[in-house]
Amino acid sequence: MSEQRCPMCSRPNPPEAHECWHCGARLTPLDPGGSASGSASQPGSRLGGERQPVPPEQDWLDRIRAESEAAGEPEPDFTAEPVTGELPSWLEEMKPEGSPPEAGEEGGRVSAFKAAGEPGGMEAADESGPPEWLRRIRAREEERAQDTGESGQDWLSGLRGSPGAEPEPEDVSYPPRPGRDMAAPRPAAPESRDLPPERPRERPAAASQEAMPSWLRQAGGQDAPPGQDRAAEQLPPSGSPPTTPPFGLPHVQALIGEGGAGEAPLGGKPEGEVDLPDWMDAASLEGPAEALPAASEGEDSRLAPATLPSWLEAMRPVETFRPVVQIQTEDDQAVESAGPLAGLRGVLIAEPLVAMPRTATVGSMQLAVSERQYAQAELLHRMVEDEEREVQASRRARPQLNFIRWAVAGVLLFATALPVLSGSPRFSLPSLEPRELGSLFTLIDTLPAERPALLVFDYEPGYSGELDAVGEALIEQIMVRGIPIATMTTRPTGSLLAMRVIDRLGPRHDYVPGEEVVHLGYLSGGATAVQLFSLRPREAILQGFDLPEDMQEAGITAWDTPVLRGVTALSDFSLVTVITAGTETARVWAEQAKNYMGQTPLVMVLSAGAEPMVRPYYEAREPRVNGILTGLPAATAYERRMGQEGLAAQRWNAFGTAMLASEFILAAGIAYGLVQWWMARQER
Amino acid sequence: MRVRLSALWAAVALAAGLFVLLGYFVQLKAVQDLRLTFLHWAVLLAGAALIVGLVNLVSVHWRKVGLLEEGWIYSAVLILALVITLGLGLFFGPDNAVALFIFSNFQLPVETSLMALLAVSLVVAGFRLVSRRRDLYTLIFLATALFVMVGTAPWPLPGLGTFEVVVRDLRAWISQVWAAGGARGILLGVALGATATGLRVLLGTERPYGG
Amino acid sequence: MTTPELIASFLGAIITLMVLSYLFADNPLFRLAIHIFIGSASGYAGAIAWHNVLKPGLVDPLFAVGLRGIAQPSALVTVVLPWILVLVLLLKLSPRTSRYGTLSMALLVGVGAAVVVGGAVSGTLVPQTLASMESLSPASVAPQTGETGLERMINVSLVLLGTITTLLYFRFGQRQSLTGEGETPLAVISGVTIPGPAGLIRAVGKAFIAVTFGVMYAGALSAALVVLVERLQFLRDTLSNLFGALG
Amino acid sequence: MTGSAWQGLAALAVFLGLLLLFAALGRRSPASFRPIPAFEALGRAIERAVEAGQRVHISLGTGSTVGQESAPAFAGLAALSSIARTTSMSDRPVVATTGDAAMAILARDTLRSAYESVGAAERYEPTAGRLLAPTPFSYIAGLPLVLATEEVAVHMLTGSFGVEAALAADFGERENAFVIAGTDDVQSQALFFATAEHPLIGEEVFATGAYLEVGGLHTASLRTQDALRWAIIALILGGTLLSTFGVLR
Repeated sequence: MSEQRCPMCSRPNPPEAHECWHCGARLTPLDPGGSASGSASQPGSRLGGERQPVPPEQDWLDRIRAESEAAGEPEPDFTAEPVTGELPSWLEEMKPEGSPPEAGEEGGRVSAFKAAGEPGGMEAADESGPPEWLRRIRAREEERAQDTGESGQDWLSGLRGSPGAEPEPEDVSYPPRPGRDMAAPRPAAPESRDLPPERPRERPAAASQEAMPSWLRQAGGQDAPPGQDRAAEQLPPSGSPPTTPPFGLPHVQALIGEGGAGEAPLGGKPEGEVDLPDWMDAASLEGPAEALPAASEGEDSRLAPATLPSWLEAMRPVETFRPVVQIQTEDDQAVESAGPLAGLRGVLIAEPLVAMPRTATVGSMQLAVSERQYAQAELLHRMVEDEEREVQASRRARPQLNFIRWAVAGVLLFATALPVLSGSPRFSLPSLEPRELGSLFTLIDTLPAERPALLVFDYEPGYSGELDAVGEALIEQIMVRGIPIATMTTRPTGSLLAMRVIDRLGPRHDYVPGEEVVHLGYLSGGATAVQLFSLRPREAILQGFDLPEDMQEAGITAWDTPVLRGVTALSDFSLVTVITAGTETARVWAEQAKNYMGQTPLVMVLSAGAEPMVRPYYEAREPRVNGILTGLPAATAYERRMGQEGLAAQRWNAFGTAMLASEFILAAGIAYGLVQWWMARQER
Repeated sequence: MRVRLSALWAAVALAAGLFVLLGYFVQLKAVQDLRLTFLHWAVLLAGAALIVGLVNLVSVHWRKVGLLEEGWIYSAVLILALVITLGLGLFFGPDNAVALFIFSNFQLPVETSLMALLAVSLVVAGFRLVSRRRDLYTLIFLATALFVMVGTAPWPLPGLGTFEVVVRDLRAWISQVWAAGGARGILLGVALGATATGLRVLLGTERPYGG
Repeated sequence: MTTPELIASFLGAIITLMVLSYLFADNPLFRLAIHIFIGSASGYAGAIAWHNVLKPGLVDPLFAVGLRGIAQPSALVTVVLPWILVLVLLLKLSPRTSRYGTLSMALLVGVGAAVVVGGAVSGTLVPQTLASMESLSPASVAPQTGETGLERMINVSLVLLGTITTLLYFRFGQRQSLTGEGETPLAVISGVTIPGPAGLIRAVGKAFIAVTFGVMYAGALSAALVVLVERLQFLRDTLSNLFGALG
Repeated sequence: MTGSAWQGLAALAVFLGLLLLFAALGRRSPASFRPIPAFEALGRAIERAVEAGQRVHISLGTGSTVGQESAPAFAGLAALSSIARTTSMSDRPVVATTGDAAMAILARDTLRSAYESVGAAERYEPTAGRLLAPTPFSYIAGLPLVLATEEVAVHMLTGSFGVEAALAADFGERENAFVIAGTDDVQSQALFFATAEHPLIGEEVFATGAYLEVGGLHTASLRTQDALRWAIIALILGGTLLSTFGVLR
């Protein structure tokens, strides 16, 4: 190891550094006990020099791991893993990539933690008081608590607030910041503080089981056959451990795929990587990870058994993955030879490494350190997150929500219906009109009356309640000027909407279908078709819609009517008006069709929410939209200019009360949320 | 054999896509003609796909009716409405009076009523938002929304002329300048994502058509 | 109001109430209305597809060239190939023959993807990038609104800032310098993390997004409220017409 | 060719070049991406749904396949493929619905090849990819029925929607489903931001494939997008300067 990376900022540091040069974060964990004592002190010698002796300040788990690897690995190729030791090594071992030896190891260790209740488990240790390693953990915890003066939870909140955490004032209901942006974790010990000591001991184990689907759980859990010694040389590998194929989740064929794990149907991955989506893969880590805290929780309660609870066993999805936990008689169980449990019988072991086919480590070696760090940090994150997941699972029924819905609906309906039914309250029409309204009015007023205007009804019928009201005054102005009108649409029901509007307004201004107004109809093909239409209008739409019967009988198409006779291109229209609620539609017309319009102005009649997307086209130095009419207030102003009271004015009062009610409800919601937050804070 | 076929389909997609794509930038007549042809075919195929879709839709509901599954009566109503509208539309054209009647008195009321439901849903969502997602951005979101609404809605208290003017100007400033900046950034980002997605499909690394 | 009109609007009112009943809970009336709606919308879409797409694009050309004309080379593009493609697509009707219809779908997807790419590049990436290059000079004048001077400068700067920070907010990579994610916070003051410059840019970007969304939410809400008003007015009008006719 | 055509072609060429470059580089130096909480939550929600024997529902929106609005649906299809493979053992396989008929066919094809690729061809049901209704509002109206009758626990919206999309998300909330929603339209995104439990903002919807580890060019796509992001910013800043000093225009 030539350098170590800072867990906070990920920058390289000299190997001997204790604090990061760049951000000052602590690089090595605090170890109050100084050098570790006892059993796990000679890994280097046992390796025959293949691996450098573990420095005394390294983690105690690191030593255990070194030892176990030394024992289990016939040809330990530690140099092939340049990243080893850059992180707290217990996390190193929980590598998510599904590298089988490590997975096995991890499974073994976790089972050891979980399985105190089993015959030959950790009962002996329990009876004789806390084991040495547990005491060390506590000591370290206390040391840390004194150091920081914070509760155990705070190391996590520290992490959350660390790199890249956005300044969120409160993080209660958001999912916690994902682990990838967390700094690498501190030593294992503080985690135990996450769980209050009086918590039932079974909980973490059960939680970990619950937290993932059983097929995933299975994959993590099956690597823990009891009765196998950690040291591979002491027992032949032919015992109980299931043979594990060279990828992480061995039995889940469906996940890995028919053609083997490496063959991704939709693309390749680096060699040696399991082609299981990482998000599923990472999840498989949770079980072991969550089980860890149970180990250090305290001595007076029983550890959860390694077997699955029956209710969980009965659960889906498949029974074929049921773990085969074979418990050997005590005599058959080998004696632990190393580590803190040395001398005990039947200690649950790490997977005998020799039994595990190893994948070539080249691929994973080439993975940058970061990949691991993030995965490991994520592991930690998930351990914590599990607490919340249980809460989520029980959160399904939300009767309160229905009450909120009814209350809001009631208030809103009442507020809207009040002026509709009683005629009061009344609001004065807006005295101010939008800046762009005057120029739009002038634009329509100065259009050449001999060329037709094209009205594009590009909205769904659902919006007709709004857009009919907004667009009405403008269409009336066009009709007042006597400009012939052609309509079209790119939506199947648009023609019917056009028909409705024209049928309502046309007779007021003596517009005769076929003479002054004609419907081109539906243009299929969406945005693409708009381009085609812009390029060659006559070829894009062949027929008309709702032509007068005599014209249909005479075989006259819409293009042959007096309205459109002179039109061969978009620029032949005097005006193109797009009435739409969709920002995309508006953009298509502004960006694609405008190029073919020449001097013909393009006007947008918009639903209120679409304005910010279209306005840049209007305000650009070379405007692609020449007029905008949006929202009910602007429509009322337009009607006033026209000297009439139209749909917009009729809806103004009810719109006013509905808006006020909504504002009130939103403000109440903000206040309610903040009060909740404040109260939660106070409670904490 | 399947491998070859799937490569063939990918090649078809790529070839058709290439001409259509080039047509956006190259104004050569041959390219433009090919582009128009492919687009025309695609529109035809989309129309034919709708027929396939409708047949599937009917068959799904037909099966429900046949098996008297829960809610079969609704399925029967759906099929009936579909057949009537389709039949009328096919024989008398989409602009016949009955089609307009059905549209005006069934489709339009349902759609506008759904929009009315949307209004309630949006207000409920706004009410719950702070309790549900308590961060600075949610507060900014809601504060902006509230301010814009105040600036849009009728002014309840008369006689605050200057204040009203300030509020409405500020509203216009926020929605026309601040929002325009954010919207443009989002648009550019979406365009980047869409381009990448389209290119993946074109290159055949993603083949939603199977094969 | 004539009697048929009255009946029609009464039907509309009934179906409106059926849909609005969903406000209280999902119920059979709502489901009935929805099924009628889906049925009629689907039927109408099918009729439109026939009259506006398939008939003029497929059937009419075939009749125009006649069966003999099919053999001509010019009919290959206008008649033969479209027919083949559509017939191949119709194989998708049955699950058994479905996999043989891939040719048409591949073509459709190819064209769709090309439209996506072409539209995004030529419709958004290039024009929006160009449109962002506004002059910051106070002397420039906005063509439509006429704003100039400091006002113009501030507005252009704000749009520029919003565009760039928003764009940066979406950055996916996280290990390089200016992302905010892998960055050390500037300080942590009483529990509040002050992000470094990259984190700050992301925060500003997200704030711009929140403002944009807020404006659009308000717009959509006010649009929906107008529609709600329209529905209630429709109900009122129908009722009063009905009572008028009865009384 | 016009100036803008050249600009477009150049942008396209750069995009394609970078995409292929990153695809080649990707094997040697894998990228790591910022976490998106919504995707992390999605993974867990899917696990839970599988465990509870409930369904994952993917809505591919109402955009036409032959149009720009098909982009998010294509991203949704990639997600569909991935999720179908990972949940192929579930009692209730994933269901995809859409408001575009051609997209429904694509959903079926995607599901079939996904199941075949994991050796679970028998899990494929033709009705798992379906057209609910052919217009935006009728599609939205059909959603509550699917959500209620199919026991949907995860409601994922990745497609093109109009404003009515907010209803689609809200229907999911009413059914107490896990709702994750992303789309291309900015206004609909704003509404998702308010109504969906886990909104995907901006281009995050297009990153679905990369975050669900679909493989292929997805990762390279994100790196390309990042590279071009910088290029665009540089261009905008440069252009603004030139414009300010009167060099441009």
